[in-house]
Order: sequence, then structure tokens, then C-alpha cells
Amino acid sequence: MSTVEAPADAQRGELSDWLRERISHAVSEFTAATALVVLFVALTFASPYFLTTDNLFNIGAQTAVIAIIATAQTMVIITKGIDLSVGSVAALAGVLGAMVVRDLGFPLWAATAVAIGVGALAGLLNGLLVTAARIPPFIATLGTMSVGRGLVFIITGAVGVYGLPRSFQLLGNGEIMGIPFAVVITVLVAVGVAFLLSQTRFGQYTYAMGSNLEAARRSGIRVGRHLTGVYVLAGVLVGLGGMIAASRVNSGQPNYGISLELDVIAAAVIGGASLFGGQGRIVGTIIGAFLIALVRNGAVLLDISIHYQQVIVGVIIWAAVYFDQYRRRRLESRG
Amino acid sequence: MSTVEAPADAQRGELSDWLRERISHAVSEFTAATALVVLFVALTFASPYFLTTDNLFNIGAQTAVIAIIATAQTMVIITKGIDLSVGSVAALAGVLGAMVVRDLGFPLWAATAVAIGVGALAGLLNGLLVTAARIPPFIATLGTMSVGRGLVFIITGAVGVYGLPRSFQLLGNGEIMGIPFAVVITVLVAVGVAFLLSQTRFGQYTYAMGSNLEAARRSGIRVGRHLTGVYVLAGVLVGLGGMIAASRVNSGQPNYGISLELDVIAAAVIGGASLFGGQGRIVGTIIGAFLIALVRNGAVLLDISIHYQQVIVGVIIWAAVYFDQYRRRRLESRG
Amino acid sequence: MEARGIVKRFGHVEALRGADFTVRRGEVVALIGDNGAGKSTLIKTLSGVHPPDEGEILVGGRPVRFATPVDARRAGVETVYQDLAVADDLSVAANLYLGREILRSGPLGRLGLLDKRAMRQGAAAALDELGVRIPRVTTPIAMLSGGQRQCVAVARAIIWATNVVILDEPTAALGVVQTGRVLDVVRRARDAGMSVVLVSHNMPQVLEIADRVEVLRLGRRAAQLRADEVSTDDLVAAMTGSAGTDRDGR
Amino acid sequence: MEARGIVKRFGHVEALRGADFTVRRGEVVALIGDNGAGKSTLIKTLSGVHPPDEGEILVGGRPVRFATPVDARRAGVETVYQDLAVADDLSVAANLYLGREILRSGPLGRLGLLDKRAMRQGAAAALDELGVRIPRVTTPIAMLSGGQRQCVAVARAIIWATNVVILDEPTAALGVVQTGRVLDVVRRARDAGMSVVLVSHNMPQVLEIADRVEVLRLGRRAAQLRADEVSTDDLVAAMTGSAGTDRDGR
Amino acid sequence: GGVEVRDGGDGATKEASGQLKLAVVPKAVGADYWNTVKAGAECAAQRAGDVTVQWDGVTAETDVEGQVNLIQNFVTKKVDGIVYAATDSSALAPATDQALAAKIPVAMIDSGTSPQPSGVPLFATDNRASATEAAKLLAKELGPGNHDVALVEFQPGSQTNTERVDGFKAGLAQFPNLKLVGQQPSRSDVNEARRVTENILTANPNLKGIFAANEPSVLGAAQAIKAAGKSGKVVIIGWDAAPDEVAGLRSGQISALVVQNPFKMGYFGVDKMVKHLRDKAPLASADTGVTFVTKENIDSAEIKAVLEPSCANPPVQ
Ligand SMILES: Nc1ncnc2c1ncn2[C@@H]1O[C@H](COP(=O)(O)OP(=O)(O)OP(=O)(O)O)[C@@H](O)[C@H]1O
Ligand SMILES: Nc1ncnc2c1ncn2[C@@H]1O[C@H](COP(=O)(O)OP(=O)(O)OP(=O)(O)O)[C@@H](O)[C@H]1O
Ligand SMILES: [Mg+2]
Ligand SMILES: [Mg+2]
Repeated sequence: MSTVEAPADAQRGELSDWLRERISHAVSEFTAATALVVLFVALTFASPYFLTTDNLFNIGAQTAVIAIIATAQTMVIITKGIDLSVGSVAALAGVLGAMVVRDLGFPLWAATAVAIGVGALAGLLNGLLVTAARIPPFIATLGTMSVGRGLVFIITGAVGVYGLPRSFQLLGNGEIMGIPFAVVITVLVAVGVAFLLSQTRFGQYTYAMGSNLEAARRSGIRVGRHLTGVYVLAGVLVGLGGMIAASRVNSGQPNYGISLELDVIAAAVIGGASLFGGQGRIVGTIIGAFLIALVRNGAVLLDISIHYQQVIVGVIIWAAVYFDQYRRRRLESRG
Repeated sequence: MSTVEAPADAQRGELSDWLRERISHAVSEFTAATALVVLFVALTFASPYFLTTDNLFNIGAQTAVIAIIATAQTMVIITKGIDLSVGSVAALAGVLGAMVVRDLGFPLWAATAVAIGVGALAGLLNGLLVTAARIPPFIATLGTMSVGRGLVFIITGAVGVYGLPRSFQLLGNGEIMGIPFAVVITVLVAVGVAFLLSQTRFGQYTYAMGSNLEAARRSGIRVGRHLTGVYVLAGVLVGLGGMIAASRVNSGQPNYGISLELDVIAAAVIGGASLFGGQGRIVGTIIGAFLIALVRNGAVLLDISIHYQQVIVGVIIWAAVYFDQYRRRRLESRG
Repeated sequence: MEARGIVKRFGHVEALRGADFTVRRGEVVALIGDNGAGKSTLIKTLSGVHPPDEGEILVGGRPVRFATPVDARRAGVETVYQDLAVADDLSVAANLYLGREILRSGPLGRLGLLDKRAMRQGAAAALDELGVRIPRVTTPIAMLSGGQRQCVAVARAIIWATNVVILDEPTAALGVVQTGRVLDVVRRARDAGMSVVLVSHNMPQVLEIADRVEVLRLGRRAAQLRADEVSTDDLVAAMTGSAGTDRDGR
Repeated sequence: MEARGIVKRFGHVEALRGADFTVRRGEVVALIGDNGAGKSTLIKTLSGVHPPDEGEILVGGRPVRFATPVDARRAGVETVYQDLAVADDLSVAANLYLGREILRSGPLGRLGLLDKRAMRQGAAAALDELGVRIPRVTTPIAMLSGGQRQCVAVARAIIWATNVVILDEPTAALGVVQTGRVLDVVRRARDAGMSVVLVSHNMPQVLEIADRVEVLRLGRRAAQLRADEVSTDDLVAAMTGSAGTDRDGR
Repeated sequence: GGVEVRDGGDGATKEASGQLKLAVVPKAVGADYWNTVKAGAECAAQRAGDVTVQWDGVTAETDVEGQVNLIQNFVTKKVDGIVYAATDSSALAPATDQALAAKIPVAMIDSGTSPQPSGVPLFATDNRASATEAAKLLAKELGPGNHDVALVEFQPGSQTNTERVDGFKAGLAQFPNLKLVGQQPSRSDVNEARRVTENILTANPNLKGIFAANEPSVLGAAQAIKAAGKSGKVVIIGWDAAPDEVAGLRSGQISALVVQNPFKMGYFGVDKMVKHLRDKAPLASADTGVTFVTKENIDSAEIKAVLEPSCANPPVQ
């Protein structure tokens, strides 16, 4: 390879690189997507009610919150972190969003801003615990989970926040041209974060920190600031998710989101994220979230009891990740 | 350093090495232990009921199950794994242990063997999923958690197993020379596993695999078999723990152990285990388990509501790990 | 020990494209080649880390299958990997004896009880032989300098080898003294009748120690040369393919 | 650039015990020493990875504090670490530009939008200069051979250096050709007025390229020598302290 | 109703007539229902005077072992009396025994233990019978003809849940024209309740009635039915009386609510305990009764007292 050839070569290389990258990504989401399609087709045959606009929109709206919070979780997981506090923080955001409407008469947009602000603050706390206090993410966010839930109960006196105006339901139950508003928000969030991760410097740093934090630090990335930023952004999305959840049931629920973290982590991992950092994509996560949602929806449509549902969900989680791992080993066999 | 000097040198080196190792370990459990002692003294002053034989034995018995299962979790964490299924498996073991007594009239020891067998099987499943199917531990055990809980409900029909003879309570509520039986078992388990980890080849391999699985493999360790062994042994302890828990409440509870995994992981990490593998000791884990238990006990004695308790537990988790990390950085500052 | 027509693919990258390799008893063979030629990959197939996709490995003329490193070790093949493969959290002594721990004598030993003292002493002696200064053998590997780590890995292979020793760039991070000691050890191993495979980019070193040189280029054997008949320039030419050497060399 | 009386402790291990070091503009200084002498540790204090426990660092005669690598980079100090410090999951191109990404021009760029094409082309050109064959610049680093990884790390430092380049055993894993190219680049950097610090255990290489040699032993400067006045044996003697060189050196 | 008559607890054994310290333990903290119990308990404490109520509970009704520990800790603390609701009848029996052995009297509210020691009273409603009654109400609302109905339970495996489900199914068995086409749990989460109800509605377009077995289940089911535009077309029989449930009843979304009298449970628990401690009055069980609230009777004074209990006008006759 001589220097003269290089530019031309780079040009050619670029196109094929681009193609290869696309294909490799497509393959990477292949397993989860295949599972999704198979399940979709199976359900279409198994239940006459499945393939109806109503049901599909229902699934969309039901999954919206999980998908948004799973998106947040994916960002954190890419940095080699984990956020166990999502459930508590979503509850806190939803409850406070509902309280400012009920008690202070805030309009919906302002309440949403409050919820997002609560999420951002919690994210900031998580970020500082991880970066400044150097507490491992699992523990930092486990603490936030416990503290957050305690605060929700203290603030509400352990009673749901009721008596909200009809307008409060807009985020969760409203529609735009027949499409649930929550679905629209989810799409915007997913596309935005996917773009951020794959096309911007912020995204590049996120993957770099998860892949090798020390290398990122030595490369002159301000890892403390940047990692905190990831947690804050994740918190913003969790706050938004919590607000949508509250809006869907038209009340602030102190019990909301218990063990939500397991669902969203499962979605991210089914979608190809690695808990050891550096890997994960939003498309995959969204597919993962819908896969879980379809199983749950299908189980009810087919009147499968919750007990068998749990068994089926477990098996599907195993299967999705097994095939994904298998495919990757075939493709790379890293040794 | 000449070859002639070597033996003498090694002799001398050995004693000081031994001393140093002891001291370094002592320091390593220092933070958690300090926290424990401080809390202990504070509670002694704060509540006249705290420092009574009854209360201390109560705390011991209350913590027994958590401590045993946290011991199991620590082994898994040292291998860079995690076991989310402990709660479900403990419930399954406890429920089946109770059922064979009620329905088949098994004596207590046989029922305990059944419970331990159930745990071992679940451990084997986890181990095979991780080693043979190469599913990451988080996902493998998340699946087992879901499947296990489903099975518990299917087997019991979602109704607790009642109507057990009084003798069933021996494990959980019995005493030996005034000391709760559960405490005795816990001590035996902890000492046994601590010995296994620090003094035997099995323990050496466990740390090696968590530190660098590929290096362990290349060193000729049969990592598949060995890792599976760790999960099985952990399962055995979880089964035992589940049986003690059932015995304590004199019934098989299908809902036992929901989110138990978070408590035991917290205990292990407070005690110095690292979720990135290769590090962790049973002494630390036991201290961590008792730290959490003391907080809960103290909160009741001091009339602190559950909500504030959650906040306090969160803060203590942060603090314990923060100081531990801080101490390690001071000591090693690995860069 | 011999390898024939080894093919190894990683996804769409073909690291080895029908590589051959031979080392006889009591011989030091240097395996050389450009960066990315496939040397480390070849070595990993010889030591059971990467089972080859095609081709066969023969030991003493009989075909063997090394599916795992355990198999290779059982055949007496001991390897120092380029990426070292040590367990960072374990002590120097524990790493040296990893997979071959000394157990207490008697029934306790049969239960798997370690004889830590014996391992500490053995480790200190082995490192001494390589002339490396290491704080204490109970230090975790994570705290060692690059060269110290490499010394531990080399010492480890040397202690255990009985048949074939494979060294993938063993002296890359070593100081002058330590390098000399390693070469001494290699000679002694050869004299004891073992086969030694040495990967190195240091041509003077290769010419000094090796009996034969095998050159790998683009995943294939490009030449087999006798060390006493060639110069550094010949070797470089064979590796880069810039001269005719690779055409007439076998 | 100068370091004075640097002390660095790791727990109870004192890696540096008052080390001094000097490199002037337009000069190649080799830093040599036995394994575990403290070379890498010294270099990490110079590049802000390990802030020293005692002692000071001066750039252009003025004391500076490098609390983080960002500070050192801002002062134009670029480093290749012995343990490489690359992000395994990122592509070769992404690693080369890590922390210094090329952004799109215009407002999109101000939003942080990457110009991936420009980075791919730049990366291909830079690697070409070092003569390394790498499958594609979009390959993740995890898939590269040891030498290829090192090339990426070296290329990365070379692209960005403006003032001081520090290379910790940069050619340890490189082939003959690549090693030659790196030395060429070092010379060019010196000629462009930069300071170059080179850590190496390869004495012939040290004598070939360096203007001056500083010897570190047991965490202290043991000697300062002019490369054209000494032989390999002198260097070894200085490193091991076996001769008087370290006493009269300076 | 704030009862802050605490002092610094000196730890000495108290005269029965002096300051009393009672532990009141719900199955779990964090629902409107248990807060009403708390209000009743505090009301009784205030009226009795010189009584401190320590209110503490686990966070999930499934945490049986946690509750055992909690009761033990209260025994350790030597409170004067324990009033609690057992998360599990069998599992808590030993805990009650421990308290009695330590000479601490126990009163059960809402859910008792089995065996229930003599001398330990139970102030509760009969979940089973009330759920059977709910099935009858549902049948009445739906009228003759064949109808599909569904059940939203809350926590499979918990005892109250089992009782309500069994009771409801026993009631349904008396009406062959009602067919149970779906049964899913809400895990006491409104969002989850809404989700499963939506899916049940999709799978059963002819669904005519739902029985939702606790507060979050009712709220979620009502949300789902409203969102599906089926308000009024699907009959909901609910349980409990959170503000939004009452609002739903008024607006016609919910047909009837099975309302217990948690205030009375808390009130009786503390009141009878205090009388026992101070006057040696024997402790005897009492049924606190349920009320079936419909749009018609919702504004009656008697129902109002149950729905909006206050210490000024306690529903404890
Ligand atoms: N992070 C660390 N923690 C503890 N000790 C360390 C650490 N890094 C280095 N050391 C110790 O400091 C000493 C010097 O190490 P350093 O890496 O600087 O040596 P070096 O001169 O670069 O050696 P080499 O030529 O082998 O690379 C060694 O004894 C090593 O054990
Ligand atoms: N695990 C892997 N996954 C994908 N590609 C790999 C992997 N290991 C090696 N390769 C590729 O195979 C080729 C040969 O690599 P190998 O490590 O064998 O080279 P080498 O001859 O040892 O080079 P060096 O002298 O730099 O160590 C390289 O192009 C490398 O990119
Ligand atoms: Mg190599
Ligand atoms: Mg070094």
C-alpha cells in the first residue's frame, strides 16, 4: 500500500466500510429482530385480536415508558455502568409532577419540566457518586434507589396523588393524528439518543469510557464531567418516563416502578448491550423492549396465566441472548 | 539477591509476608467493621433494648438467611458473575421442602436435603447456562429468577404451604444451648466457605477465573466445570437458606425472597467484593449483612419509620462503599 | 511437533491461510514475520487456545487434537503468550502455580488444601533465576511493571515445560540482564532435549539463539532457513517479501 | 521539560525516590533502566496520569502542575504508554482521534456531529506512514495483533504531538520495518524542534537514535550520559550499578 | 390525626395506668387503605390519652419474613401491646406466640393468624364472604343472559389475594351465565393493572364485567376501560375506596365498591388494647363489617362516615 494510492483507496474503502458497518449492525440486531418478527407472526395466527390497530397502539403506549427508560439505561450500560434507581426516580418524578399540578396548579408543561428536573437531579447525584465519590455504579444507584423510594413515601405520606385535571392525561393518553402521543415521544427519544450515540462526539466518548475508562482519561477526555453528563441525560429520560407513566394512570403512584430496573436492563441486554461496557445500540434496546411487551401482551390475549408467563419470559430472555452470543461467536470468535 | 541467599530470604520473607497479608486483609475489612462497631455502640447508647441477649440473638437469627445467601452470592461475584435468581430459588427450595413434609411426610432432614437438592439443580442450571450456553451471568440468572418464580406459583397454585408440624420450625426457630440454631448454621457455612476460598485450590481457581477467565483457561483450569461448580455450591447454600427461611415462618411462601438479590449483593459489596470479579471475602460479606440488619433493627428500636429507614439504608450503603474505595485508593492508587 | 496446512479465520479475516510449521526435539526454532503475519495466531493453535478451522497438528508424528489448552499442556506444551494471560488480582506466587498448585501432603491435600509456603518459596527461587527484582511474591500482579509481569509469565512456562516451550515475544519488555537470562534458559531447555519455539522481532537475537528460522508471511510459511547461513537482511527480506528469498526458500 | 526530585509511592512500594529528569527542545533523550526501575512511573508523572507525591515538574523553566492527562496534553505533551491504553471496542480510526475528534464544519459541527469520513481517511494515511498493514480502519482494536495495536498507539501520539513526545517502549512489539519507520518519525520530530523521550531496553537502538541517555535505577537518576561517548556495556553497567559509571556519571 | 404524646421513653417498665406505647403494624405501608387504619389507630390513641402509637411496617405485603422480624423487634423493644395485620396467617403465628410469651398482649386487625391463640382478638372483615358478595353484585348489575367477565387480582400467593379470588370464584359458581374469561394480576401497580386490563379487553371484545380486587387494580382497570371508550359498557365491581375510586363511582365508571372499614380496625385495635391494659377488659374479636357502596347510597350519612372517616365522627359504632 503506497502513500499515493491511499486517498483513492480510502474512498473505495469508505463505501465498502460503510456498507459493511451497516450490514454488521443489521446482523447484530438480527437475532432480537428475528425473535420479534417470529413472535409477531405467531401471535397474528394465534389470536384474531392481535393484529388490530387498537391492540398495536395499545402495545405501543404500554411499552412507551419502558422503552424510554430502557433507552436511558442503555446509555448508562454502554459506559460500563448500571442504573438500579430508575424505578424509584421515575416514581419520584411522576409523584412530584402530579403534586405540582394538584397543589400548585402548574400547567402540564411546567409539571413535565419539574419531573424532568427531578430526574436530572437524581442523575446528577448518581453521576457525582460514581465520578466524584468513586462509588461503583451498582452501589451508587442501589443507594439512590433506596433513598429515592424512601423520599417518595415521605413526600406523599404513602398515599397516591389523586384529583388531577383531565389535561394531566395528555402525555400518556393523548393522541396526535390517531397515534398515541406516548408513542410519538418514544420515537423521538429513541431516534434522538441513537443519533447522539452514533453520530456525535458525546456518543463516541460514551462508548470509549465504557470500553476503557483509563484510556479515555489518558486521551484527554474529561471523564468525570462526561460520565456525569451521561447519568444526567439518563435521569432526564427517566423523569420524562415517570411523568408519562403518571399521566397514563392520571395519578402519582408512590409504588410505581418497583423492579422496573430488571425489565429495562433485560431489554437493553436482549438488544445486544453488554454489561461489561462499550457495546449497545438503541435500536436493539427498543426491539428488546417490544419483545418483552409482545410476550406479555400475547400471554394475556391467549389467556396464559401470569405463572406460565413468567416461565415463558425467562425462557425467551435466555433464548434471545443465547442466539445473539452464538451469532457473535461465529462472527468474531475473539478467543 | 543471589541464589544462595534465597532460601533464608524466603523464610524471613514468609513471616513478614504472612503478617503483611493478615494486616492488609484486616485493613480491607476495616471500613465495614468500623461502621459496624460504631453503629453497635451508638445503638447501645440510643436504645436500652438493644444490648440484650434476646435482641442480639434475634438479630442473629434474622440475619442468618441473608448471611448464608450473601455468602453464596459472594462466591459467584468473585468469579465476575452475579446471581439474580437467589430469591426465586430460595422460595422454590423452601416451598418444596415444606411440601414434601406436608404431603409425603418426609422427616425434617430429608426435606432439608430436598431443598438443598433443588438449590443445587438451580445452580447447575445457572452454571450450564453461563458456561455451556455462554449466556452472561446477569441474563442467565435473570431468566432463572423469572422461571423459578413461575414454577413456585405453578407448583403451589399460588397458595402458601401450610399445616406443617411443629418440628418443621427446628432449623429456623430452634436453639442449641441457648444459641439459635440458624446462627450456628450460619457460622458453620461462613467459616467453611471462607476456608474453601482462602485455603484450597477450589478457592484459588475461583479468584483466578474472576480475575482473568482467559488466563485461567490457558493455565489449564477446566473453567467450564469449575465455574459450574461454583454456581452449584452457591445453589446449595441458597437452597439451605430457603429452607431455613421457610422453617422460620413455618410455611412455604411462594412470594419469599422478592428482591432478596439486591440485599445480598449489597452485603457482599459493602464487605469489599467487586462486581468486576477477582475480589471479595466472606468475613466482609458477613459484616456487610450484619450492618444492614443492624440498621433495620436499630430503626425499629428507635422508632424510625420504614420510609426514613430506606433513606438511611441507602446512605449507609453509599458511605460504607465510599470509605472502602477511599481506603483502597489511598493504599494502592493503582492508576 | 508439526503443523500442516493450518487455516484460521476470524469472521471475514483469514489470519492463517494454510500455514505449515515444524520444530524437532532439542531444537530452537525462531518464528518470525511482519506485524499481523499470523505468528501469535499460529502459536495459539499449537497450544490449544484456538482450535484451527482446517489443517492438522502432529506430535511425535501422530496427529493430535488440541481442543483446549488442557490438552496441549497434557502433551507437555507450555506457552508464554504475547498478551501474557496472567490473573491481575492474584499474587505472583499464585500466578506461577496457577493450574498446578502445590497441595499439602496427606489427606488434607487430597481435599485441595494449598501449601502456600512451598509455593512462595518455589516462586521466589524461580524469579531469582531470571534475575528480576520483584517486591514480594505475595504482591498482586496488577502492581508490577511491564517487564516484571513478563518475567512472571516466562518463569511460569519454564518451570512447567517438559516437551515443547513456546515463547511469543518473551523478551519484548525485558531489560538487558533479564533478556540474557531468558536466552540462557532457552539454551538449557534445548540442551535438555526440549523443543523451543521463539517468536521475536529482534533479528540479532534470533540469529544468536535459533538453530532454524521459519518465516511467516500473510498467514503462510514463506521460508525455512538455517540460522547459521543467513544474515539479518536475508531475514527481513523474507519477512517483507521484498527479495526473492521467499521464492526459493522452500 | 524537567522533573526534579519526584517521589511516587504506591502503598508501601516507593516506585520513585526523588527522580530527576531533563529533556531539552530538539533533543531525543533515552530513558533507560532495569525492569521495575520506575521508568513507566516517571513517564506517567510527566504526562499527568499519576500526580507525583513530591517534587516538581517544569516546562520551559516554569513549574507546572499536571493533575490530569488533560493538563499535560494542553501543554503539548503526547504520550505512548507501555500498556497502550486503547479502547478495545472502538475502531482503529476512532482510537486515533479519541479526544480530538474531527467535527463537521458549520453549525452541525458545533453540536458535536462527527466527520467520520475525514477521520477514516486521516487514520488510513497515518498508519500508512508507519508501514503497518491493518485490515480496515473500521476494525475494532480488539481484533488487531500485538504489533498492530502498538502501531495505532504510536501513530496516535505522533499525529498530535506539538511539543514533547514521550514513547514508553514504542517498538517492543513492532516488526523490523515498522521499527525503522518509528525511528524515522522520531528523528523528524526532533528536527521539527520537538523534544522526544524514548524508553527502551534495546541498547543498540538507544545508541542509534538518542542524543542523550538518562539512566534510572531504583527510582533515582543513576547517570546522565552522551550517546556518542558511550557503549552498550557502559549503559548496562549504569543500569545494573555493577560498575562505577553511576558514581561518576553527571 | 396527629398523636404526638410521646416522651423520651425511659425504658422502665410502666404502670398499666400510665403512658402506654403500642406498636401498630400494617401488612405494608404505602396504600390509602393502611393509612386509614393508621388514622383509626391514632384516633383511638388520642381519645384514650397518654398513648403513643408506633406505626411501622414492611414495604411489600409479600415480605412475610420482614414482618416476622419486625414483630420480633417490637417484642425486644418491650412495647406495651402489639396490634398488627398478619401478612401470612401461618407464618406469623410463632411471632404472636413470642409476644405472648414475653407478656405482651396482641390484637390482630384485618388478617389474623392460624392458629389464632385464645385471648388474641381479630378485628377484621371476612374477605372471602365479601368477595362472594361482590360476585353477586356483578351478576345483578349484568342481569340475565350470558356474559364474559374478568378478574384483576393483585398479588398471587398473598393470603388476602387468595381469599378474595377464591371468594369471588365461589360466588361466580352460583351464576352459570357468567363466564370467567381472564384472570391477571396487577402486582398492586396501577400501570400494570391498566396494561393487563387493556390486553384482556383486546382479547375479549365482548367482556361485560370486571372484578378488581384492590385499590390499584380498580384504578388501572377503570383507566383501561375509559381509554378503550367502553365506560359504562363494562361493569366494574371494585374493592376499597380511594378518592379516585369514589370519583369513578360517582361518574358511573365503577358500578359498586366493596368497602371495608379500615378506620374501625385501627380504632378497635388500639381502643380495645388500651382498655385491656388499663382496665383488664378481656379482648374479644369483632367483625368490622363491609359496606357495598353504589351510586345510589353513596351520599347517605352512614356511608359518608365510612368513606371519609374522621376522628370527629368515627365510624366505629
Ligand atoms: N500501580 C502500581 N501499584 C503498585 N506498585 C506499582 C504500580 N506501578 C508500578 N509499581 C511498582 O513500581 C516499580 C516501578 O514500576 P515501573 O512500571 O515504573 O517500572 P519500569 O521501569 O517501567 O519497568 P519495565 O522496564 O519493566 O517497564 C515496580 O516495582 C512496580 O512494582
Ligand atoms: N481475535 C481476533 N479477531 C479478529 N482478528 C484477529 C484476531 N486475532 C488476530 N486477528 C487478525 O489476524 C491477523 C494476525 O494476527 P496475529 O496476532 O497472529 O499477528 P502476529 O504475527 O502475532 O503479529 P505481531 O507481530 O504484531 O504480534 C491480524 O491481521 C489480526 O488483525
Ligand atoms: Mg503476535
Ligand atoms: Mg515500564
